[in-house]
Amino acid sequence: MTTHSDVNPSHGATLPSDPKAHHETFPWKHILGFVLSLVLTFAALGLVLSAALPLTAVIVSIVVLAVLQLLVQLLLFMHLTERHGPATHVLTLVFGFFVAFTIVAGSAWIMFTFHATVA
Amino acid sequence: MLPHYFNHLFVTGTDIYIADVLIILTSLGIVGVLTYFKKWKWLWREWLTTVDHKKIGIMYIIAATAMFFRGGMDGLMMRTQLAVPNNHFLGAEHYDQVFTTHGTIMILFMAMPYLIGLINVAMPLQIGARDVAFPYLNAISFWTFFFGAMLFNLSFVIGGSPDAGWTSYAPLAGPTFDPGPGENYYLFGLNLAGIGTLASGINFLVTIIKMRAPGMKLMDMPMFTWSTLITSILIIFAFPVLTVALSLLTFDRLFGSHIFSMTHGGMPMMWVNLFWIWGHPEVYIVILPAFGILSEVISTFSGKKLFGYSAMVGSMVAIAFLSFTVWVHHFFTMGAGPAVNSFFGVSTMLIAIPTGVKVFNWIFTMYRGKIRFTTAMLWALAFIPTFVVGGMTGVMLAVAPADYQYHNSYFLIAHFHYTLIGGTVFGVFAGLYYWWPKMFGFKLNERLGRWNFWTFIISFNVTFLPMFLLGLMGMTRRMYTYPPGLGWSHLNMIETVGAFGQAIGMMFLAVNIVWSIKYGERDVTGDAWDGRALEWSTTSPAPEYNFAHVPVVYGRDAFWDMKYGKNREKYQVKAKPYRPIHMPNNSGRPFLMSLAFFISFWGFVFKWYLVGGLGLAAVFVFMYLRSFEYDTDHYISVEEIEHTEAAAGRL
Amino acid sequence: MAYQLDAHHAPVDSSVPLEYATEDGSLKILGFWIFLAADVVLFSCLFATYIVLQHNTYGGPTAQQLFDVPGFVTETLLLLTSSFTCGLAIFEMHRNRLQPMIGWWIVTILLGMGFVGMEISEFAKYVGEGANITRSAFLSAFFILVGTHGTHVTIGIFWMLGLLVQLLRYGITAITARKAFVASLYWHFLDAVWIFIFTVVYLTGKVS
Amino acid sequence: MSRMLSPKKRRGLAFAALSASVLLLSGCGSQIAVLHPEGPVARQEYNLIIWSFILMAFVGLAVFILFAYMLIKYRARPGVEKYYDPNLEGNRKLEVVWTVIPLLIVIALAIPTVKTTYALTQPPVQAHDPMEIDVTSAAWKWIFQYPGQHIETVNYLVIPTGVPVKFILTSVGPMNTFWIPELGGMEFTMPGANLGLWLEASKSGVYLGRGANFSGKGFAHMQFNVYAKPQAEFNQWVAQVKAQDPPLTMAQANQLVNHHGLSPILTFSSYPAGAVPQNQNTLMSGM
Ligand code: HEA
Ligand code: HEA
Ligand code: CUA
Ligand SMILES: [Cu+2]
Repeated sequence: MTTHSDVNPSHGATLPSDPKAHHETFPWKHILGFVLSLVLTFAALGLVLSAALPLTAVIVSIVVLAVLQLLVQLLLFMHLTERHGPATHVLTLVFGFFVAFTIVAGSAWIMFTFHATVA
Repeated sequence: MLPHYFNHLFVTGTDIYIADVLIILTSLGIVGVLTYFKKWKWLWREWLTTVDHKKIGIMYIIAATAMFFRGGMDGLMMRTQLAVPNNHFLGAEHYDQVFTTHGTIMILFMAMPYLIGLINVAMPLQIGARDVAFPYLNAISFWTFFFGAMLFNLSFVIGGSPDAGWTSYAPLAGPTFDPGPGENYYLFGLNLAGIGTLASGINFLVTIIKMRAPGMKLMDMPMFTWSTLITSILIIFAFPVLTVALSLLTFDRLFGSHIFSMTHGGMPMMWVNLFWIWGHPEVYIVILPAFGILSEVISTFSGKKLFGYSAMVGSMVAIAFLSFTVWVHHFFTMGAGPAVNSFFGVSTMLIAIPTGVKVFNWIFTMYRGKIRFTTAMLWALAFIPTFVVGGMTGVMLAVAPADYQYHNSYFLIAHFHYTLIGGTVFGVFAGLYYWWPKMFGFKLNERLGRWNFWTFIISFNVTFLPMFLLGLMGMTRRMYTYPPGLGWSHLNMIETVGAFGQAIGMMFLAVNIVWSIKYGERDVTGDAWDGRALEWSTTSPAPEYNFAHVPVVYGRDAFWDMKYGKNREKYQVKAKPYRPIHMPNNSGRPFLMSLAFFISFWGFVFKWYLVGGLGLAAVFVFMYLRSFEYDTDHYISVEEIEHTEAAAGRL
Repeated sequence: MAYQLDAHHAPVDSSVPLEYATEDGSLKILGFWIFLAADVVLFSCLFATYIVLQHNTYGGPTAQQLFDVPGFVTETLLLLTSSFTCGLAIFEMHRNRLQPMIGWWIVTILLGMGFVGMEISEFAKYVGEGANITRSAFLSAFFILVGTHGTHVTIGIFWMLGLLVQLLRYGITAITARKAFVASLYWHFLDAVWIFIFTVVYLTGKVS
Repeated sequence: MSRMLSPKKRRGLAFAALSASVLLLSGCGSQIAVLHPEGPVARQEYNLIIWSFILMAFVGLAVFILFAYMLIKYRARPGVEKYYDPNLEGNRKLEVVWTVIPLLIVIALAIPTVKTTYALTQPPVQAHDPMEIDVTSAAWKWIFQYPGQHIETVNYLVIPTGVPVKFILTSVGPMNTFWIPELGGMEFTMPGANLGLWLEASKSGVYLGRGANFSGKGFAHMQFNVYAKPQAEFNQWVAQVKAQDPPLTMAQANQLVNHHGLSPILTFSSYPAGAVPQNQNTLMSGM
């Protein structure tokens, strides 16, 4: 079920800025990504095991580290910024994160206020 | 477990027996007719295996119409029961099942598929595409919806219907209070249909982003296509929430987990929370496409451009954002504290603003127009005052402290029938009359259409207007009966009369369809209403490939522009030679795969894990087979195109 | 722009990476990104549920008592590494080198299997200690959240196995490249979800 | 096309007739409980309802008038050509007008909404000693315990007038809501939670209360009377209960909680500890 139009180059297909970007011979980006993710993982683990910071500080920092790792995956492994057309996928993903955040933060707010008032 | 279920496998009761008999007779009738006319092969080749968006759209519409009648029958049964105090027409248990199936069917198996059907029919044509982005997936969407609906409806005769309301609040819907299979039907039926809906959302979004005719910028798209785009985004982000909520409750019921239970630390309120995180966007999912239809119809029959195009787009974007930040207004009375209630109350009120922008722009689209009162237009016009009543009472509900007095009362019931019928259903009917010639090549009769319209709209108000008052008098929803002497009786009787009036109104539609099939005015031009968007530029019904040449677009209202606009000359291009058109192959797999889903989920409903497991395995086998299939499409030859175009009088 | 017809009649654009070369390919990749965005929301609901219920242990074992640091750290490392090797497979695909691509692909599958195996034994251990899904709301939420991720990974493994067969049979074509690319997106995404499970479930469980 | 006008008019008439008849049929207005507040809480809510209704009526009227105007003036009829402008695209000023005015209306509604939302979490009048009543919804009955008086009633309620009453709401079955429209809005009863609801009756009288959230088969019958009496009469009633009615035994208490069915009106001069089981579903772990 490939294409349903006549061959029609005018929409969508903006070219990637540098089509050669994919013809590198050594996977620098991937190695960088891997190293970063290891560093971030162990940093979070270290924070937790060392118990050096107060509880809230630990939780906030490890969540920040997790978000950084998410960015590593998205940018270095998943080629998020690679565009072969309009950046719809980025917008969709951003809206997805907005909704996800609303759900998690909203539910926590609602349910914890509820606990505090009634339990 | 098994023996218990077996005892209750077939639901008993006179009305159920009648229903059983009717169902069996209808099925036999269909089988008989198909066999007699040797139509089995035709049915399979032309419909069950089709991946053509127009046919899929039509199948959605047929199924949704059937569901409207089913849901409407539920409505009539409820109204009959409530006509007089202390009535014994339906018992409590039966009544509870009826409002549950009524609400669920109307929203998930009537409103949504109607709109998705119309989207399928019109949207690809409006953007000048040959099909949706993923036609095969489109077929899967339809068949999962269809079998989901069938599974849900099966509960009526085998096992018993769910009876905890369409909102299915735990713990009432949990295993302790509701051990029977009815609630499982609800969970599995909705989950199956939900898969298809999510897929539709993705499909439409990609279609609109990637497959617009050359030259058509986003801000050139017809407003119905815009509303589809925004709706798709809402679907994509709301439906996973429903999936999770349903699955969690399924786990509680089948595997003894304690997410929503009253013991072991579960939190019933979490169900309410998740349900409405989906539920509120859901009401916009069923209203935004109706808004889109309205924009098309009003602008066509006013003979004018849509007023405030960019404001119309902007307001939908705003609605989409806000719709994810208001869900608590469905449970202001659950004690989440004044800060939470204030925040969600105010955010809810804010939605009035973008919605108002739309309302005023529709009204001003008629300003300095030439209004033709066709049936489609009548439905669209009736939408405005009716929906405004629904919307304003919505804003009254958003006033949290006032909602303490309205919540779960008939005031609420009135609110949402004004939005759901006055908005969604009127919108659907406007769209149905409007696109009918595009779907079938002939118009519905206008005279019968007016009868349909006027009986329905008057009866509608007779039914639902008194409900506001009843709510203020303290009548709550989901009461199977009420005592005399409360001042409720007259109003209830009036409402019941209204409900039967609506049924008569709908009979006119049925009559109209049958009459018009035989005698309806044929549409030979393809442009039945002097339309504005590209769907009117091809024949009625459109050929399999939609457009022999994909049109090149120079701005908004492309077809109007082509006919009368300033770009008229640009559109007058010399006839190019045809080229072979690349189209997807039909496939029986979406049907079979969804059937496997159906069997599997039916097994789970009764906790027959073997059936459930085998069915799921079959689903995976179908997916694997698809992955290994490489021959998925074909070309339509130039000769065939020439032949079709000549038959349509275009050569 | 250079279009040509390939063996499967699809117009091929040779100036973009192979997976985007057919119009169909780029449609499907976009569709899959959107699916992933929907999956983000799906997981967010499970996370929300877990966060709300995490302390409702009803006298049963708490997160602190249950989780075992070396265990979940190993699981994390397996998945992180598999995400890396999956990236390498796609890297080789872009260089049009089938053999190395398949090599990394297989490594990825094996690491994934290792992860699933460890998770199964982790679950089995908890259940053996009486900490099963019916014990408390906390455990229900835990098993469902982590189990949903595990199911995703398992499906990913079967998917990648299917693609392995197709790669062996057809080599790197516009179609297999697109399929492999989509599967890799899925795989990286699951790694990202796991990071949040690691953080919100395991690490947080250890501190509070 | 002019034929179309008359059904339009007819519809307008039908509307008017309908609304009028609805009002008439409702008979004595006092049956519209929500619009007859009999206590300070209901009154605050009533004020908001009226205020929101006025604002909505204003908007509604504006919309209906504009709508009717367009329909009549621009219907296809001879002479409409002279106005006809198919290329009209929009008007920025108008867009601003119909964004800003609704925004102002929303603000006018939001401010009292927020104020009242906070106000209702406090006792309606501070002057009196508040009293507490513990409300439990069971399948399908209402259990009322008066901890101050140590008496229990089932399916009816007696309260003193002029005294703010704090209802502590819970459930031993499915959720429900506790609603006495003339005294004020409803609040949920949920297993495992204790929600507070302040209500107060200003006048003596009998008010109708009911459960408003569907809770299963017997739900429709979960209706109860609320007798509001002056403090002295209330005290007298308590004394009478203490003197005349039997104490609630544990067996009876369990029967009330566990048996799924309706119950007649009952009165008990005392109740044992745990008559309504403390919910074991401690939401948070003790850890
Ligand atoms: C199509 C469906 C649909 C639509 C569009 C809406 C639209 C709205 N709804 Fe409704 N609603 C439902 C379907 C819908 N609703 C359903 C099904 C339920 C009940 C579910 C159940 O419990 O079973 C419900 C319940 C419901 C509640 C919960 C009440 C309760 O349970 O106690 C609330 C509370 O805030 C609410 C509010 C609103 C608001 C503010 C809007 C707004 O979007 C309306 C906006 C529109 C306008 C306001 C009119 C036009 C605007 C103007 C002319 C501009 C000027 C206006 C102002 C300045 C006010 N709705
Ligand atoms: C789009 C959604 C939709 C639509 C269109 C309707 C349409 C109708 N609804 Fe609605 N309703 C809901 C959504 C909808 N409803 C929801 C979500 C609930 C809440 C459920 C819950 O509490 O869980 C609800 C609840 C609800 C109640 C409250 C029940 C209760 O709480 O106790 C009532 C009561 O009167 C009612 C009545 C009606 C009626 C009379 C119609 C009519 O408009 C129907 C008109 C249609 C027909 C009449 C059918 C067509 C014609 C025929 C069948 C003719 C006969 C045919 C032959 C003889 C062949 N509905
Ligand atoms: Cu391209 Cu890695
Ligand atoms: Cu809502």
